[in-house]
Amino acid sequence: MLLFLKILKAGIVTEPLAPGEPDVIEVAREVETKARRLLGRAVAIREVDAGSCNGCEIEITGLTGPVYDSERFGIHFVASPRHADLLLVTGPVTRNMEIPLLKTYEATPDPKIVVAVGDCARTCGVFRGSYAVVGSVDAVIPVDVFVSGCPPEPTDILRGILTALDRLPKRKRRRDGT
Amino acid sequence: MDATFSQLAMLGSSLMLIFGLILLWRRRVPAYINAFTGQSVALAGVAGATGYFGTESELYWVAAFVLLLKGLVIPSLLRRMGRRFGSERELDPYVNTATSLLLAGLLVLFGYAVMRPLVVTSRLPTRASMALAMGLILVSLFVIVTRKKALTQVVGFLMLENGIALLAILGTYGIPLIVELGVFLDALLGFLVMQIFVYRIHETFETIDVEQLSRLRH
Amino acid sequence: MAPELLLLSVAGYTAGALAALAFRGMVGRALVAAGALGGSLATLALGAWCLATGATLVFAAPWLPLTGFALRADSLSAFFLIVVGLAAAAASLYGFGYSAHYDGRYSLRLLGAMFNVLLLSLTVQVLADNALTFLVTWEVMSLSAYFLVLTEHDQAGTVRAANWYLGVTHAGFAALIAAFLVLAAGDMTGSFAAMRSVGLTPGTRNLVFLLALVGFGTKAGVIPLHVWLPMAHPVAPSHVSAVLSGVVIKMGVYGLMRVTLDLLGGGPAWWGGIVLGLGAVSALLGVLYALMEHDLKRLLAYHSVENMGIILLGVGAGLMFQSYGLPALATLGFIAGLYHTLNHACFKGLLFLGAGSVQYATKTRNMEDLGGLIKRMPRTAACFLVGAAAISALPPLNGFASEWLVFQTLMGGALVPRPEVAIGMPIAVAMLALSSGLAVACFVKAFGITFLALPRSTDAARAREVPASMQVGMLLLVGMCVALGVTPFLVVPALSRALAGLGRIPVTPIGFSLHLPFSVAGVTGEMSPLLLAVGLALLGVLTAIVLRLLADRRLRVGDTWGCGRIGQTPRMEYTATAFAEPLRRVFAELYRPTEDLSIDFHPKSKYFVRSIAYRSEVQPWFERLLYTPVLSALRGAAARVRQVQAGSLHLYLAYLTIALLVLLVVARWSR
Amino acid sequence: MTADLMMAAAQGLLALFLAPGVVGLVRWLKARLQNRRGAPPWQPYRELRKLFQKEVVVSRHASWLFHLAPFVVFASTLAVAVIVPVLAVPLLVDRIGDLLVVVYLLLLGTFFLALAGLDPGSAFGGMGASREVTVAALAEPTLAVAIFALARSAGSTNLGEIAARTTADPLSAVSPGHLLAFAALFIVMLAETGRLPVDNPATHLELTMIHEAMVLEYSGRYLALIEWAAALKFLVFFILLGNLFVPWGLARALTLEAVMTAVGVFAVKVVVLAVAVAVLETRVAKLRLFRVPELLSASFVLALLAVTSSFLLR
Repeated sequence: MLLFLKILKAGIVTEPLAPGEPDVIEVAREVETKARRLLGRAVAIREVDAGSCNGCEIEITGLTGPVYDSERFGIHFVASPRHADLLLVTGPVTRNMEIPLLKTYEATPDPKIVVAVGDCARTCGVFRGSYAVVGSVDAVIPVDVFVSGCPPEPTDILRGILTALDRLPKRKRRRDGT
Repeated sequence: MDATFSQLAMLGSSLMLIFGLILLWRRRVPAYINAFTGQSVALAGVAGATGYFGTESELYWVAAFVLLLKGLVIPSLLRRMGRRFGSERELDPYVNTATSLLLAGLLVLFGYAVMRPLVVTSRLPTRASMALAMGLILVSLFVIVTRKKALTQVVGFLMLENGIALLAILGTYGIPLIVELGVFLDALLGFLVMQIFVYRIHETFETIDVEQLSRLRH
Repeated sequence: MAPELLLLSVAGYTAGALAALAFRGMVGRALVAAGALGGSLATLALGAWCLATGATLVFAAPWLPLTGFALRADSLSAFFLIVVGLAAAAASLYGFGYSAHYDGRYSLRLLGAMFNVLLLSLTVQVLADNALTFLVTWEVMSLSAYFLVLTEHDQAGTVRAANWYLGVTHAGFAALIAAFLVLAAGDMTGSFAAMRSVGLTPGTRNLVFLLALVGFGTKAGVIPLHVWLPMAHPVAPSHVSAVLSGVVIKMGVYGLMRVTLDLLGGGPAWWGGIVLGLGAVSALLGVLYALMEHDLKRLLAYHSVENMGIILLGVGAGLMFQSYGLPALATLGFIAGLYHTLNHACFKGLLFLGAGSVQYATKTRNMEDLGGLIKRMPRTAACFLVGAAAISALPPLNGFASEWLVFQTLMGGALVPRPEVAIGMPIAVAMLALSSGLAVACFVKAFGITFLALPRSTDAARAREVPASMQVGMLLLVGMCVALGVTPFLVVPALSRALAGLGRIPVTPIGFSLHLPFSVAGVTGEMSPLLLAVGLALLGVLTAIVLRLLADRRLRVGDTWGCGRIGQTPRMEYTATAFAEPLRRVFAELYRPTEDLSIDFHPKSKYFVRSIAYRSEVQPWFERLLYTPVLSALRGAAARVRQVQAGSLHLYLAYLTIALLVLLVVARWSR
Repeated sequence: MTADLMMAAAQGLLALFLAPGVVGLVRWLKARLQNRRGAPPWQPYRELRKLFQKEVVVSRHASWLFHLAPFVVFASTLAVAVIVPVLAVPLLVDRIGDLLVVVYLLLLGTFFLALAGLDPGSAFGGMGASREVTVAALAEPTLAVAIFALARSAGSTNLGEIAARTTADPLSAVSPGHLLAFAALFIVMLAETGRLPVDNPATHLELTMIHEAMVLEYSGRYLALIEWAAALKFLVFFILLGNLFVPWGLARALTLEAVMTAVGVFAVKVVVLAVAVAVLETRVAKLRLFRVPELLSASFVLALLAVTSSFLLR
């Protein structure tokens, strides 16, 4: 009982679309329309941690929380790349994660998009030159969009997803990955 | 009229039985206490209904008394005890949960078989529910036998008492109020004695696991 | 026509048996199979003929020693002839191909001859019309089965299994002799007709029933008399296993129905209650032990115990309702039992043949070494899949039709105005439901681990599809599984006739018409497996068509998803043991598993493991609690008896003389 | 006759196309209870549409069974949806199958899905299959005894018959036997359709999965079929709970008015049950796998008590 009283008192904490930061709203709106057009407004994301420091993961987790609530745009995270439309890759690609990343990419059915999140994913960040690091994400799999930031805010990640969705129809033929 | 009463009595008794089964399913003391409270409220309801349909005005008093004593006083005392030993869960009973539940189901069936002759010969509209009351008594006994923590056993005892009261109300439409009162006071007294014992057990063994009592033999 | 058919079938089996002794190699196998096939088809035709026309075949040979030989085919015999004929036909076809790999290793002569003798004895068994015929054929059946079990005599465990089988069977046989002696009540002809009319006291009738229950129960593998079954059936050649599990154990059901229904004409309610209770316990425990097996054929053997339980649930409920004066419900119970008997013969026969094909192709029965066979032996896999779905009682196959009838019978039991019955019925229903649910789990395991994913050994990887004759044998039974499943409206009236033809019990003819109303007083429930099957097929095809039209058609082949790990090996797959692990935990109180885990760590760090050995066994506490005391008592007695054995010839002769004198004294002055 | 069959087809289609919406509704309600805005209830339709437009990736170790299973699962669940009384009783299709047929048809789907889980040889699939069949097997006795209780009071196992008899005797709907059977069936529903506290439908952690682990290998249109069938199974249980235990509002005759009423009442029942599931899922945590048998044995005891009390009230 107490639990439900508390739920009632808290109300909906998701940031509404109308007021609030103009940035978020704009991005969110765009995601909404783009996603609707391209994937029937249902985007399944598989997150791959290719060797990140987990800073980006914390921000990504924020996406699913009550405040950003990515689910309202039809964006949700799934347990298997077989179910996914979009790969969200974080961190520099370490040697141990190179093949798993590639395999994840292969396991994802077409049409698929890759969004690399965080500075490390593009430049390897402080890990550059380490013996354990293969390189940036695009050295292993084709990346559609990079999201910069260390770590990027959930808003930026949303924007990245949006941009990637934007690119989808232009890429007719894809490298099969095999 | 009788049909409705019969249904209501069945409903109340079934509810009480289910509250009894919660003791076997849950592992935390607050859940036990809530179950007991719910059961007592249901008992009060049955008593009230019997008073209304059987036109026994004394039963209203019984209902009120049950509500007050078992629905309020004893649960609050129990909660106070529970707060003190609340962290002790019923983790490792002698018979595991799934088996306990199945056995309890069989006990209820057994209660049904035992009460069958009475149910057949009786003309009371409450006759069907008496089998459930018997089932509740058997289940409560089962709880007392198989559970290790003193608090669980206390709640089991109280439920046993509820079962007996239910049987008395259904079977006789309430024994005279004064006897009923005596029984309640007895129960309260018994409860207080047990409470003291539980505190003593806890002081001596730092636990309320009654299995420890076997150490007293040495 | 009937006598000719009987003659034909006897001739077929005899020819097959003689051919086995006379010819070797390919020709021998072909002739054995031809003889057995001809005989079993004639058996099948005889059964169908008798059941269809209601004709009663009587054949007697009183000139034979003692009481003479007497055969009589009534409707119940006719039904069991059909069961024998069906399973035997498939098994003999299959046996032609299967026994090829025995050539040169084991005695094909013995195998072929004994197989035909077994089929002959089965055919005669259900026709027996006096005690002597019945008992002699019973013994021939048991002994030929014993020799067949011994075929692979050099394999570990075979001899032990055969000995267990022989011991338990003979204990049962002793009970049967006693039962018939009591039943005959001094009538030395031992004819069944005389037994039907003799009026026994209730106490004697109870004694006969209990003796018959023990005797037939050992044959049927009812728990706790089942111990020999999961040992003996797996070690026999697979087509023989199919006959043993499909037909031979059914003789227990036949005998029980013959004695209690026909000869005794029904009994008090507790007879039915005991049979029902044994059935429920056998059904549940049978499947529970099956779950823990990873020897494919042993798993199937335990399922035979389960299915005998289901059959007995039907028969027991029938007996019980009959004594409560509910003939319609009783008929339904018997029909359910008989239906399941027929169905079990088909799907269990099929499954044993399938398991045999697996063994033929991979040389192993251990599921932990199998896997991936669906790609290497697609037809065997498809056949086994049908059998697995049928035994799991999945609609619209035959297992479902008969289990549905058993369920309906038991639910009808709520009508009986006795509290113990009213309490017992829901529990029986629950046990049946649990066992059928567990059967699904068990056959997902059996099929999934054996046929799917990657092969777990090189033998499994090298497997090839089996020869055509074996496939035909399996296909025959696949066809029967489907046909029996969708046509209860034909089968149920036929079974109703089989019971009514007995003429000993009040039987209400029960119809099960295509367009559905199926009702007995108190039980109403309707279903139409045929429409269901058509509907399912239609919906499936429709879905496929719609999908083809509207959905994306791209398909790409990739690796199995395993979180991106490199490569996929069979060691990553779920094993049979792992698959059953959750259920083993749930029923730990029953299994009391012993576990033994030893890990060999790397000497430098315990984070690196060199090898892990895990061993877990389920305690067979039946054997320990029930059989060990009996056996040790027997041994003790034997030791005591040995004291009389001194090795002196004179002493033995003295024993003989004393025995003779005592007998003469008894014979002279006993009256 | 024709109207009858058309009605059957119509209610089957209604169930089929309503099912994803019901799952979406529960998700939306849960989102609201988590103080989120959430995806609208029609979100599952979008997901299905997207999945139908995607490519299928199949493991190289999978066999024909992997391709067959989605169709078997879908067809068997759809067959159940045709049999159960959604809007009107009694219909002719009622006689194709009774409650036992419903239970075993659902089991047919489980059987094939579990096999498909084992087919690609992934450990996750094996784990999911093993757990799914365990839960399904343990739920079986409860289902059977609950059916026994229903059949006992209605005198039939046929769905239309049960609904019709309960309507005729309104008092029996509040009888303890009825309520207990309802509770038992509700728990079984949670177990069979993979809801909390038995299985978390939104989990991403393979080790805690039951249903989800079996279908990890599926993608594209196959996944769409399986997800749709799962949603339909969920709705089928809603229909059983709503229309067998509270059969009021079902159309007794095929008039427009009666059918429209039935649609309205049916919608109310579905919403009420969806709210109940959503609230329950917010309130309880997932049980450890080995406490699930305890939950199921509790539901079995409830069903057993239901039968007992139906004997008592005779």
